[in-house]
Amino acid sequence: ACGSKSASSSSKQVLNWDENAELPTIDLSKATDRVSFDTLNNTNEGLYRLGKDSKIEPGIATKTTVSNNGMKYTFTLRKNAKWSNGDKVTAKDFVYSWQRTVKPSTGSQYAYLFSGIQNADDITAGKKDASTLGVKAEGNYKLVVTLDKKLPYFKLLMGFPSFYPQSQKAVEKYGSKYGTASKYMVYNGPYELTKWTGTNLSWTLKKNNDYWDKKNVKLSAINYKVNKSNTTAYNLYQSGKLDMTYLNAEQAKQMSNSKELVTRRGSSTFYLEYNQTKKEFQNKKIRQAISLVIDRKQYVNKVLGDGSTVAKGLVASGLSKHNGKDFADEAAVKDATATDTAKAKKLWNEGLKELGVKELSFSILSDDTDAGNKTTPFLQSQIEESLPGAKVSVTNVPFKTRLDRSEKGNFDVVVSAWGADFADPISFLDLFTSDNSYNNGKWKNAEYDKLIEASKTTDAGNATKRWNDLVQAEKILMQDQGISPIYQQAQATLVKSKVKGVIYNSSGANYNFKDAYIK
Amino acid sequence: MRKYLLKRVFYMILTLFLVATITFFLMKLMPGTPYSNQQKMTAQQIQIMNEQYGLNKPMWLQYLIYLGGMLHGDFGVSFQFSNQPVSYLIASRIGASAQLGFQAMIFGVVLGIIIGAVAAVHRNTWVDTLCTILSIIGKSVPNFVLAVLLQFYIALKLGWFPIADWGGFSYTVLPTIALGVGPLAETARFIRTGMVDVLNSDYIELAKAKGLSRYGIVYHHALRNSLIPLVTLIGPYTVALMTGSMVIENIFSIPGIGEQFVKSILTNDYPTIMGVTMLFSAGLVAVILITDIIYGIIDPRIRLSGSGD
Amino acid sequence: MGTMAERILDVKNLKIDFHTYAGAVKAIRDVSFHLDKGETLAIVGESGSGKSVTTKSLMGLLANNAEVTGGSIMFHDQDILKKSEKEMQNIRGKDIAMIFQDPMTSLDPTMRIGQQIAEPLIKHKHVDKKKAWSQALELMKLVGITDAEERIKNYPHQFSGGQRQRIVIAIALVCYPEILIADEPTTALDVTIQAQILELMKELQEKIETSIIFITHDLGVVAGMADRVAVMYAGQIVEYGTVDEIFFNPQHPYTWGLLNSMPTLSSTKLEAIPGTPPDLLDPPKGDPFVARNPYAMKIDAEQRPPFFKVSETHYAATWLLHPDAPKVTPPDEIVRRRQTFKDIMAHKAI
Amino acid sequence: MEVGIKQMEEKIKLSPESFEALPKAEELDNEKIAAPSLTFVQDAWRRLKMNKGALISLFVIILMMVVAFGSTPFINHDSLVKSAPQYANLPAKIPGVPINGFNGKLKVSGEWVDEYKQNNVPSNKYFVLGTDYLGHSLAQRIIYGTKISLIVALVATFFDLTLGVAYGITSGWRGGRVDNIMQRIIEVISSIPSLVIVVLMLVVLKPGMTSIIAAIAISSWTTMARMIRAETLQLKSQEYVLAARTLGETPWKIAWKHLVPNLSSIIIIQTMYTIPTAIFFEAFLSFIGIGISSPQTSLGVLLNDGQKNFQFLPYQMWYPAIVLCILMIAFNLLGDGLRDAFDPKTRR
Amino acid sequence: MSEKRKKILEVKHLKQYFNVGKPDEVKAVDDVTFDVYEGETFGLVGESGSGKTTTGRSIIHLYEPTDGSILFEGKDISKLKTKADFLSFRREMQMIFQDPYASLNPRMKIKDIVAEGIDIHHLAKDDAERSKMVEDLLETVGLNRDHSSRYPHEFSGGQRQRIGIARALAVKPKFIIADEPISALDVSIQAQVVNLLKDLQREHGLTYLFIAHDLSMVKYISDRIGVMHYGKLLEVGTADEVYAHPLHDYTASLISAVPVPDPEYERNRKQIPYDASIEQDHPDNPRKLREIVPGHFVRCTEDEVAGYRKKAEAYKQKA
Ligand SMILES: Nc1ncnc2c1ncn2[C@@H]1O[C@H](COP(=O)(O)OP(=O)(O)OP(=O)(O)O)[C@@H](O)[C@H]1O
Ligand SMILES: Nc1ncnc2c1ncn2[C@@H]1O[C@H](COP(=O)(O)OP(=O)(O)OP(=O)(O)O)[C@@H](O)[C@H]1O
Ligand SMILES: [Mg+2]
Ligand SMILES: [Mg+2]
Repeated sequence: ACGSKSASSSSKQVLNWDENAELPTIDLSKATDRVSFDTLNNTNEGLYRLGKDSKIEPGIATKTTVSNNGMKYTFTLRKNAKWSNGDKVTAKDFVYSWQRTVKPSTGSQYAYLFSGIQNADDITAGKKDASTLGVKAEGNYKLVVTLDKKLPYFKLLMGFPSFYPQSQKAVEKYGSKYGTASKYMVYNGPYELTKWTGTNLSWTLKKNNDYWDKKNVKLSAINYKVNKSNTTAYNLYQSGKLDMTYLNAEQAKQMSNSKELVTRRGSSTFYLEYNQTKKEFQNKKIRQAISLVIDRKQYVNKVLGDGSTVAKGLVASGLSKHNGKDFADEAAVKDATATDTAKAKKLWNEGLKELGVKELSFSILSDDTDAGNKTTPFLQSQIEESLPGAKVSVTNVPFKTRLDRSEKGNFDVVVSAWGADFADPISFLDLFTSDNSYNNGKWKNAEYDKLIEASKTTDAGNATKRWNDLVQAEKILMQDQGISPIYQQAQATLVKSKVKGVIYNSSGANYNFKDAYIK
Repeated sequence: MRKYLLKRVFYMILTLFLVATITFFLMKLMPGTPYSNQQKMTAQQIQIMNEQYGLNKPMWLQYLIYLGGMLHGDFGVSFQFSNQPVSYLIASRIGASAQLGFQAMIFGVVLGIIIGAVAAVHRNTWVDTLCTILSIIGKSVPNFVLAVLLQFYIALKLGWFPIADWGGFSYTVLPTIALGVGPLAETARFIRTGMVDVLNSDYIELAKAKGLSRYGIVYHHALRNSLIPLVTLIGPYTVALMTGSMVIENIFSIPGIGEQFVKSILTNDYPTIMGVTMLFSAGLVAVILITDIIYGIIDPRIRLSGSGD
Repeated sequence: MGTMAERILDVKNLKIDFHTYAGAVKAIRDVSFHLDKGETLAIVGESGSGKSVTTKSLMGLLANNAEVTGGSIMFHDQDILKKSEKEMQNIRGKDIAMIFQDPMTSLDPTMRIGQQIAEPLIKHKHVDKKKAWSQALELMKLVGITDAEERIKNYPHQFSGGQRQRIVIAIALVCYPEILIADEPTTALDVTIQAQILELMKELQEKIETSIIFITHDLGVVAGMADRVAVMYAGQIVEYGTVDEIFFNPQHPYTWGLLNSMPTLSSTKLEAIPGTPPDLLDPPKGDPFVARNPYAMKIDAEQRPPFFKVSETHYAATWLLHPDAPKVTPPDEIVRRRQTFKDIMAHKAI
Repeated sequence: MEVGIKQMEEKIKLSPESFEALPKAEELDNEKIAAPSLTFVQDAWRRLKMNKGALISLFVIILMMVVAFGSTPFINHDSLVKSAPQYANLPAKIPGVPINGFNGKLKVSGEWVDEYKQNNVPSNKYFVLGTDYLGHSLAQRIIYGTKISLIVALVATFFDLTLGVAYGITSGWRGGRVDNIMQRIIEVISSIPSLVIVVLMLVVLKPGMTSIIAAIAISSWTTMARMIRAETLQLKSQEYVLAARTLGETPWKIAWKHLVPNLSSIIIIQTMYTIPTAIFFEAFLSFIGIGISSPQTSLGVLLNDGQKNFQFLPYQMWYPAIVLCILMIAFNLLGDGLRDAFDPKTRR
Repeated sequence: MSEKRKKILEVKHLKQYFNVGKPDEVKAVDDVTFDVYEGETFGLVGESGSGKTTTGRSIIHLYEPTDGSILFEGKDISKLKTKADFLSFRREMQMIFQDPYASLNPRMKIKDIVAEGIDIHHLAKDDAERSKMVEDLLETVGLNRDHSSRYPHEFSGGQRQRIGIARALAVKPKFIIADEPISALDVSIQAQVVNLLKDLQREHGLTYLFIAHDLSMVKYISDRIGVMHYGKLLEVGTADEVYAHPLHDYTASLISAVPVPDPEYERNRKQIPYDASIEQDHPDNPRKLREIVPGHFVRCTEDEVAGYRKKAEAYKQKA
């Protein structure tokens, strides 16, 4: 009897998790945000699961064969995978799901990830029918995928929720309600979503007893609670109501010595884009001067302090390795993200002279988020203090407004951020090809374009060559300061030490709770 | 009376129509689209989606469709929650806000009446001064500051109430206090002023001359007469509680409509902004109408003379 | 007076100050009067002379900034000034009741009038609500409200000014008080309504056998209502006597002035009292009327006149009555009135 | 009868000259007014002076205004832009004050730690109210924030005084149909939550000061207009207004000479309530994140920043909160005081 | 005799309704006809709400009459078109108000209140003349020169009423409507104001429309009296005639209600009740003012004239 208390508490495998935004949808064709993808990653399962360090672990697929040219994948599916309504998970569910996502009428904002799978681009552009997509079911348990071009990171993609199967029966049964509440969805992952009404601020992931690998799932439930105020979340954590809390920068700084501090390094890079349709920003010296003047170290340590690190370049550190070398280190360029005020001043003055002006005023656009609100004043102060004749105004607007203005070129300098969808440098480097829609600043470099193109075509089969192409490309971008990377974001969290086995990946869906447990 | 009511309802509808019109067209001026990843979508996709959202139609047609939908309680589909009708979003969130607002109103008004009455009865004494100081402080401390303090000291340090979340009654105590202190201070001041006036009036003098006790006078005569005008404050209180709930819900992680409204603003979720705006406006206009009617019912002077313009 | 009536109220040397920002307003300065059972005492005087303050002190209803600086108010054998608030509550409305000036504001707008009339009964006679209401109904009939059964449930705004004043009277009389104080009960009313109300009060006084202190500044009303009259000026009583004595044999120049400024049926010329009353913040040390008195003497400016006895019931505070004072001829109107007085006295003697 | 009345007639012996008629010259001036003449404003001021709370508030407000606006040459764009991240998040330090909380020490997990030492801040460098996350002096920021809050308040007041008063008078004076239409317009404006107006302003104008001010301008004056209208309706039938009409005065002159002066107490009192409301509203907007943008700051922005770290750096919320509260209390107390001083009901 | 005198004001079938067409329509003045001769005082009496004030205000054109016409010196005032005409009308006719506390703007100095008309009509060349005029006016009404820089609240009711009179006099009107100028005053002060009005009339040849509900005072000041009841004019005649020989029951009732400062008289006074229901109008036998004896009119039907004549006769017999 005396041991009952500790026994019950240790046997109570329930996790209380902090969340800072609502869950907008669990329709994986429509999901666009982190919370949705995180949830889907635990309630559903695709061909693979991504384990620690994005290592591929078995999911629905038990065996994978790749054709010699690397353009055709054949997956053998396990027979014991079931939907939560009792149906079996079959290859048809994958075919249905993928076709649904690429169909333009679905309006999936992540359909672009399918680019490279046969006909995917044409289908999303409305040129071909969804049924022509290069994915076929051969019987119930064999899935054949045909590619247009080699995708070296294809297996990683399979671990991303957009590529998970969907039950056609469920989609059709629920119609427009599909994915809008926990009861309007079927699950095939380690957990089932419950208590989510579609608009509420808390929900629970309950262990899925139909899951094929349920014996390895130790948690009985994960309770999510949305706390939009970090202060509140922290208070809840302090009082033991939460097992994890997101920290804002200040809190992170204060908790820097805590044993419970876990800094999740993300694969998001924040960088400045210059509007190169404007004369002053076509001037490389001006761009360089601005970049050189920013004391990034001070920024990440003193201003942010949440474990974010100075960006080495565009591609996030730790995203991708080749022969044991990190891409970010390989591609690093001297001075790309360094601080050198003297040099900056010199370049600035030269730049101004070339432009034939004495002063330069411009505005910096950013989000009105916490970080955004800290970034702009900092940049403003650094630039105005060190660059004579610089007049900086700052504009912080809601995220979507910022996106809109970025896309329309309605800015001088914008603080943009990009997070990798999958753990490959191309996820970043693709952005700055001349015709990429995310290239808001319209930076153009023919050589860069050529290298990226080569990595996708001629060198796609050769890992080393491809690697070198990409390293080369980033170096060009950095030397020209087409963009100025600032920092690589990290998310500081506090996690109770009793919580074990939580897997966090910086790219794709972040959290994987399959193996989590409480000690 | 019926004619008056009809007239008022007509004006109410007219007001809401104008509000809807103004907000609709101003919303359309706002930049941005419902899509957070538009750049990765193909033109085809966007076109199809715009069709689905009805965004490709000419503005006036969108407006008419919107008005038509509104009559059926259809405010369109949220941009933030995919496929979620705004009406559902509002319906699922309004409960908590309404409960919180109601409790805060009751808390503020009841306590405010007591404090105000005590101050008025003991006017120009230290009791009065104390009540006045309390109510001025209550009016002067922003509710979000108060909320943070309550959460930290009362909930976390003392552990008397839950820190946040929405569940049983105990969860509502701190947010109710934080939200209700404004109306409380306002009520206390209002009642005090009103009651001092009433206590100086002739009929109180007559009541004294009848030999009624101080309690009898306050309870039977002064209180009722100073309470009646309080009804007119319910409208402004409603506004205050609507605005206040936005931050209070945020701080106490309460699934309410105010919190959602802020989020909608920050995410350009126009249908939701429109929907909530209409809801707030309708609520406000309705509250004003109802208070006018209540005023007429509880004040015998207006009861019979009927309308008035 | 031959048969001494029972004396129920005796006010002696009452002095009341009000503390204001500008200093102490000496509103009542040494006022004495008495009231006998069943009689009507009228107090006249112009606005601000202290009529209301005097009566409020009888009820113990003085404002917060008031201070009684001297004197006593004997109600039977108890001093009202020494009573506690609780004790006063038991006297108010039961033994001494009051009617106020403005019928439009002296009823609670949100309470049914039945309840308002019943309140004193419930408080003082401890009767239950039903009984109180039925008594209230009777009183409403008594004060001449038609359809009383229906109207008892009405609210004040549904009544005309005259009706309201009747209701106020009903409230005052509901406990059959010994003393009824009527503070300008008709000033806000029309002449026709005023006549009705005065008639009603006279009737009721006979029925209920109450004593009335009637306050007004209208000498016409006094003439119709009073048995005895006290004339107040600037916080003092300057002359008092029976109604005939005051109207037909006035001694104080202020009383002369008052009577002279009223048009009578026959008057062709009005004599106004010039000027305005003195500031009670700093009352003159002599006769307060000195500045407006056409018969003023040096002594008036220096020393306050004592009361000079005119008859057993008639006293006046004016130096003109001092044996050494020169004889003055009062205004024509007064001379005419004195003539009438002689006739009346002669008549009475017969 | 005898009792209580001084019967002294027999006893008084007076010199004969006492009974001489009072000479005309000595006769007191009948119509003379003894009290010194006080104008309405003087009278109100006298009342206000007696109200200690209001007087102190007035002083506080003036002081705050002087400091806030007087700081302009010292605290401006340039000084606000400068950041010193090396001094970030230092607590208050006033040399020579050894009280915890003012000596550069901060309570970190239950112990007072000298943050200045920890961060190797030069010993001659100190911040009286500490610093924020960018190493800005909090004192400087609070002063600037106060200025912004006051500016917002003044603008709201301005619209109250112009638009609100003019609208209210017109509506009340014209009456009838004009009044009806004007009242409907007010109803519509006040039925749109002010937050929506701000959001719309953020779109039409640039985010920041201008749109906040525009939003407050649009929504703030309606209360004033309503009150002025109600009062005008009453004043309209006052006899002195009728007298002016019978003399042939034009409506404009009547409004200016008779209405406005008699509305002045309402105007002043309402203004005193508009000011805190506007300050509050600005703080609220900044708090939810759609207010003033940097390098400008306001009390709301500071509060919002401060509450995020309330557990660790409580001073970052306390100081702006205290200043805001003092400002609010001062305006409220002054408002109350002015109401008591000006309100005719409490006169006499 | 009266025919020879000049009519300064003719009120013809004046109707003044409020809230026309609404459920709460009030016929405040209903078909009222009377004339005022130059230099006389015409008294208007009646109980509260009988429409006296409304009549006065319609005459001075504060209201737009619902029906009927008002001729001032032969000109119909509702037909005044130009601004100048209107201004000159405003100079000729003035008003004194009932409430001495509400009729003076509390925020203006006495000199500005009195000078308001002077300013509007540009009667003073310069400031000095303006001050002089104001001071003269104040002296005319028995106040001190140095009162001009004070504020209304410093004055007593009687003084304020005199200031109101000074304001009206400033534009040198011919005709003054005095709307219960003494009702709110103390008895002892009433005489001051009444005497002042009388003096002014003598000195300046003014014509008064004197409104009151106290018949004794009206009788004292007026040459002729009109009695109003429920918006209708019931009886018109010379003051002595109406007071001594009231023909209409309502007038008799009104007179009987006035208290008289004479205890002897009061002891014997009986109030005569009046029942308004006999005044019901018949459409085919309308009531209107009819002359019973020369200069004495009563509102009655054709058939009732004889009865009233008899009554008048009876009075004469008694005398
Ligand atoms: N609460 C008070 N504070 C200061 N002075 C007061 C107060 N109450 C009365 N007074 C003063 O006392 C004096 C007498 O007032 P009181 O009300 O008795 O006059 P009154 O004779 O009843 O006059 P009225 O005929 O106007 O009613 C006045 O000068 C008045 O200003
Ligand atoms: N502006 C108005 N709107 C509506 N009704 C009005 C208006 N002015 C006056 N009345 C009504 O017209 C009737 C006559 O009012 P008026 O003021 O002329 O009476 P009065 O004889 O002057 O009464 P009093 O002796 O009380 O001054 C009353 O019933 C009054 O309520
Ligand atoms: Mg009195
Ligand atoms: Mg009138």
